[in-house]
Amino acid sequence: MTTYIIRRLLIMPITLMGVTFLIFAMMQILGPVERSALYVRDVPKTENQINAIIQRYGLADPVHLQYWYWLVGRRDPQTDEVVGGILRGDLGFSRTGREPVIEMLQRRFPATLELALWSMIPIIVGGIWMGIKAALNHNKPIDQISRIFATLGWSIPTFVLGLLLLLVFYARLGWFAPGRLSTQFALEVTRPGFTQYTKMMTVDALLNLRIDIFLDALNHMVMPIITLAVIQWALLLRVTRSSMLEEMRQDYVRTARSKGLRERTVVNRHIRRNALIPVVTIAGATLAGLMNGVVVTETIFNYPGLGQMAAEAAVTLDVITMLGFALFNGILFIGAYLIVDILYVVIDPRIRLS
Amino acid sequence: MTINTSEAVTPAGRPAGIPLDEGFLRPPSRLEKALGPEWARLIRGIFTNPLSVIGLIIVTGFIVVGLLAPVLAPPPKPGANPYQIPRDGFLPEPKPPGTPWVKNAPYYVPAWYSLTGNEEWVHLLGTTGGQYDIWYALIWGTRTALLAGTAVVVASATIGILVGSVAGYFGGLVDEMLMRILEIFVVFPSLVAVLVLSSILVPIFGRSLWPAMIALIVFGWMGYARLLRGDILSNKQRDYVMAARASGAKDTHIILKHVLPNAMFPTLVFLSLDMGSIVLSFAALSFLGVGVEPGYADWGQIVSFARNYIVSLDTFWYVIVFPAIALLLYGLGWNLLGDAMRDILDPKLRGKIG
Amino acid sequence: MAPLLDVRNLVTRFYTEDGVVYAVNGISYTLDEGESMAIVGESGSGKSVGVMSIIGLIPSPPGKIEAGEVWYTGRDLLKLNQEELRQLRGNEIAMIFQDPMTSLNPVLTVGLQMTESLELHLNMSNAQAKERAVEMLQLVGIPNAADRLEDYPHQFSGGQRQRLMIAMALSCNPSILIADEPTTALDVTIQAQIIELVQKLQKELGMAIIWITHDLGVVAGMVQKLAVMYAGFIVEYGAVDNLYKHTSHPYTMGLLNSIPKVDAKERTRLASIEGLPPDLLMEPKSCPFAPRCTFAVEQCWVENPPLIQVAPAHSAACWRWEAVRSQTTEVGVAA
Amino acid sequence: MSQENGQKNGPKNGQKNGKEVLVSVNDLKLHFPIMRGVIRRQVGAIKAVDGVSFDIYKGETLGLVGESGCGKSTAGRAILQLLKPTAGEVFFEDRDLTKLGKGDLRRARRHMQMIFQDPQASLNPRLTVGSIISEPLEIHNLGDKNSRKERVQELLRVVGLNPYFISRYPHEFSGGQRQRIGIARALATNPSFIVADEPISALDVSIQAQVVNLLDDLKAELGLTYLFIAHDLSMVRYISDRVAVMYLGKLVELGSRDDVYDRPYHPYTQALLSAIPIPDPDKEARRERIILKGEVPSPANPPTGCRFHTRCQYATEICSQQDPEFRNLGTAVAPHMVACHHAEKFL
Repeated sequence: MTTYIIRRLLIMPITLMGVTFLIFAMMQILGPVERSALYVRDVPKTENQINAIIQRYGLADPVHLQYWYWLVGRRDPQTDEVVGGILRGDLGFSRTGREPVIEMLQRRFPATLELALWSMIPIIVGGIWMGIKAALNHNKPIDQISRIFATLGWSIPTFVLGLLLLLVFYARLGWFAPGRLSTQFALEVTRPGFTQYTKMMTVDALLNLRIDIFLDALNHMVMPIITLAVIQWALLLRVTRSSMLEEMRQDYVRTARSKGLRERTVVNRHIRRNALIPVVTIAGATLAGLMNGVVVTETIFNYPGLGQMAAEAAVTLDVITMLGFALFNGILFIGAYLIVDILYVVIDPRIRLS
Repeated sequence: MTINTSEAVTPAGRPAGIPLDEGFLRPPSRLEKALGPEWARLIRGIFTNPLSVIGLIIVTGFIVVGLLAPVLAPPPKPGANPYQIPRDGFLPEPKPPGTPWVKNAPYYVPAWYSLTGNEEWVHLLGTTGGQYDIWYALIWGTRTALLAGTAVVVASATIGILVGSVAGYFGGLVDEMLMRILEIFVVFPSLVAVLVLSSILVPIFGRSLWPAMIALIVFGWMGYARLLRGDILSNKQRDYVMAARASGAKDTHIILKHVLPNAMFPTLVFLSLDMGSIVLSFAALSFLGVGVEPGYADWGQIVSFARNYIVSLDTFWYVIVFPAIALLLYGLGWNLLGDAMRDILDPKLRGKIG
Repeated sequence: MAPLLDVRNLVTRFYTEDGVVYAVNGISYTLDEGESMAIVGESGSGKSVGVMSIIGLIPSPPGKIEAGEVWYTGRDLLKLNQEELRQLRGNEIAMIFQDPMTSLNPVLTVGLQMTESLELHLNMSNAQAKERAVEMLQLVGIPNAADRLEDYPHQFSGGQRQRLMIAMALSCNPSILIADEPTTALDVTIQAQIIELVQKLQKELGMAIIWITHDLGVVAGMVQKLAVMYAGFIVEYGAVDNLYKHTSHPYTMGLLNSIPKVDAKERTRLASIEGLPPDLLMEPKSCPFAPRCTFAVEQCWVENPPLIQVAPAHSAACWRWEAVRSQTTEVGVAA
Repeated sequence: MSQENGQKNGPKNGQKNGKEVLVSVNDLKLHFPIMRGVIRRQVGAIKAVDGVSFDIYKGETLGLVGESGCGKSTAGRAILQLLKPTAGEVFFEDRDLTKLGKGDLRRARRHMQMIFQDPQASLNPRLTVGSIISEPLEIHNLGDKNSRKERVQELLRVVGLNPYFISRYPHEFSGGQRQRIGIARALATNPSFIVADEPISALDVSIQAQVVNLLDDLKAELGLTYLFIAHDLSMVRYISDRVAVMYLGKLVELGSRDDVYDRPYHPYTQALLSAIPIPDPDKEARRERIILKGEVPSPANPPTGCRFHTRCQYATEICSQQDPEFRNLGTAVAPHMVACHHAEKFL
């Protein structure tokens, strides 16, 4: 197992490098003139300005040099200052956010993380619970209902679901609202009396002992959470169910029954435990699915996270923000997949001990 | 050369003339004779399972609608670009279903139209803001979905099958390298990657179907490659491949006759599921605003109009509900079909792909 | 004295999409305390289903026990509810299975799998159960037993896994052990080890054994009684000596003849049973073996023979048992 | 090479002991590399076949027996070059198969065929019985479409199946019938040598005899030569002319059927024979079983010296130190080879 983990850890930098290649390659689709616009606050107007930027950042140099500059930065021979370089944290300037991309990512990530974390509750609890129930009642009504839910949930586009929720719960019933906080609290949380420890509103509200803000933040998140969760919930339900059905057929279940174990013990100790091991493998896919959903969901519900930023940047063709977002995702998911892979190896004794 | 294996014993009382080892072989059905056992099983399965019949009806329905688009929604002038949705004025406010059509109505009233109870063209499903006719957009959007979806699926399947076959067949270093490259592509959540790439491609191709299509292909082949590679690897180990080699078969013969045909059905399942999900991603991109120019007949774009009326969605429900039904049905149709095929072909595959 | 287990006219069917599978069609046998018997048959003969039905282990649906009585210590097992049957299983009637790899839970430690039935049936504390588990592991010949409780099944070899299964099954001192082809998946030399182990343990612990197998050879020396099954029927039933020496059913005879004699001096052609076993989806009306039988006469195609007593403690389901018996006794199948 | 067979240095095939040698295997080795560690370095090898030498005479059946994992199936595949041998020579007629080019080897395959253990897995479910059986004919461009069809029908008849089944698919048949289809495929190109890799172990007892009889009949009728690989010792005795016993990648005993079965010299052979179940309660009760200790050690790390010494009741010091020579204790005409330091004990 340790060699597997070491191998996996050694592959990680290779993949990481590949990701930077890929992003750099996407950037190269644009010509030097277009790329020159990516690095600075104001869109350069005159040819002189453009040429100055191309020179300063070496945008007309050979590709491998450009990659190197993009990676570690380039010393400007005239001013002798280092410019660019993603390793230095210089991901460029976001026109959408009117701030450096890296700062924008930092500022908006907590909101998205908060949304994703809350969504995990219905996904995991609902998906696994329904999957197990469905499998244990194979071909009975609850199984049929689960299957219908899984198929429908898997087929409905996120943005359609989001808009339908808005139609019903906001426009018609007025129960939940889009955005992140009501106006009355939006200001309050920026005032000195309220400390933003984590920048995650629900967590900060609790840490500041403000139940009213907590409930308000949660209220704003109900619709996005449902929108985000349904698809992944359906996926997890499907995987859990089939994994359970698979394990229920195994010989060792017959052995457990032949020992006279209570049905509850057979299910809990023998079937469920084994069935949930493969479920871990889709944790990565679930996270990726959440990130996909976040882009659309945040846009619909006007929720100020990374996804909304990406969608805005995409519409305004703010390429540098998009590339920054891509890089952020690349790094995030290399890490996430690594953890999932290692976790899988660790929880399965067949692999752990061989 | 004759060898009597039936010995001299003929049990008394049994009707004479039946060769001993005929056993209880059932005669094959006509379907089976014509198509072989797997296709026969697949087709019989699809037509006997109520869910897949529903899926089949939905998908066929969309194909019929796509084919009949010129009759269902004729363009305003003969010879006009049918993919341009006709506008009945420029008012920002949507109009409800049944509103009379004033400007740019289809140039003739087809025979079927009397079924709707109208003599002249009305906005059957209402208009969006900017007075784009929803009925027209959905009918021609079906064509867009089918054409763009098929093109993307065919292209990414071709790339994936090629990469997967090469990796699976050659194995070793080639396999290792291709898989490392593949891993780089799968690191990004699919919609995120597609969004980034298409926003970079828009300046080059302009607003059209191309940026989204290319991006969906570039980040859409990996599933096929993985599937095919795995299938080839497992098929290579099968005894019947060993048997063919023992008979002196060439590698090309083995691949073409034994390995690829057996990998075909899982690919088919994946293809069906992909047909649905590609169009949903495509619509999501349009919805976010990275896609075709305004007015192009495309489902996602119609839905994106709804974003302007979030507060009054209950009044303008038709802006979201009708496109939502189209999108949901389309995804559902392909998913039901794909799921049914998966269950028929290999019950063990349940929940493993897609 | 009443037998320990008395199975009467057991009928089990499976209601599948393809139709009704006539798996077990009215079988009867008895098992005395401490006795060992074997049920022999090919795949699909109903030998496993017949035994699984007794202790409520057939999957239902699609399986259904249609008729019969199974008397065990004054109770009809078929009338017990699942809970009562459950308390019996593993405690009084234990099982071991064919494939020790798949029959052990791969993600639970051997210790846990050993102790769970002890804690349940014998109300032992965890410490007591562990102690007993180590004892049992030593008994079946697992070296360093105490250190191995924390190991997982895949860390044991094939033969050791079957020993684990045996230890697990015998830990609650059952009065009946059902062994469902426990040696089929093992190599010849390991098979010999396991058979010896079971025989030794039977002597020490005194339980009765039902040995399910497809191999007439394996059980010849180790059981007292034999039931040969074909297509869901017991076609021949009786004490081992009698059955091997005065075989009275053509199927049993065919089986015996199709095994080459290890000690045969000259090479005679193997006598094989031509044809195939019947389709279990068809309701058996005539003798199920008639289509493959060299002795079959008109009657065999009309009427399915019941088990007919051919000698004390020996019966066969064949209209022409006398012909069969005379032939085997004369020629001497096994002599 | 301690297992070097003394008889094997001159001209490879041809007459030997008055019999014509069809296949000659010389110090055949097949090692599967074990890749471990971070960069998948080869850290060892599973010595599945580790220096095996024997001849197969024309028209005979050589039985190859051993427990699972002893390398008998691997040896069969290595002889047919379906797995690339690590070392050694395999002469078929007069050519060394291990040195043939790809094309020559493919052409040579016409004359040597294989029957597989699992008839379900060895028949492509997507092809009809007809195309399965005619595949070797197509590969070697034998005959035209019509004559191939006739040939397939003839082959079906030969293996006892109705030629009418030519357009059916494998899944419609029972296990025994499928094995007959596999046999028909192996016979299609009129081979002279067939490796039968446990052809009956997946079948029910009553069907096994059918298949064995068929193989036996075909041998007589078509003048075939078999390498019959099996773990069922009683069937091997029945079908074989000579028997080779394998343990952990090496041959431990090789001789005529009666020699090996009636006068086994190797303790492992003795143990194997004593474990054969006898369907006779009297004999079963009377005979003495040799119960071997422990299980077969891993072929990745075989014991030193004689590989059997860890389980052998006669083992002495020399056994753990020196690999015994594979020597002839029979006559020059009827060799009875054994690899045991103490074999004289059993003479």
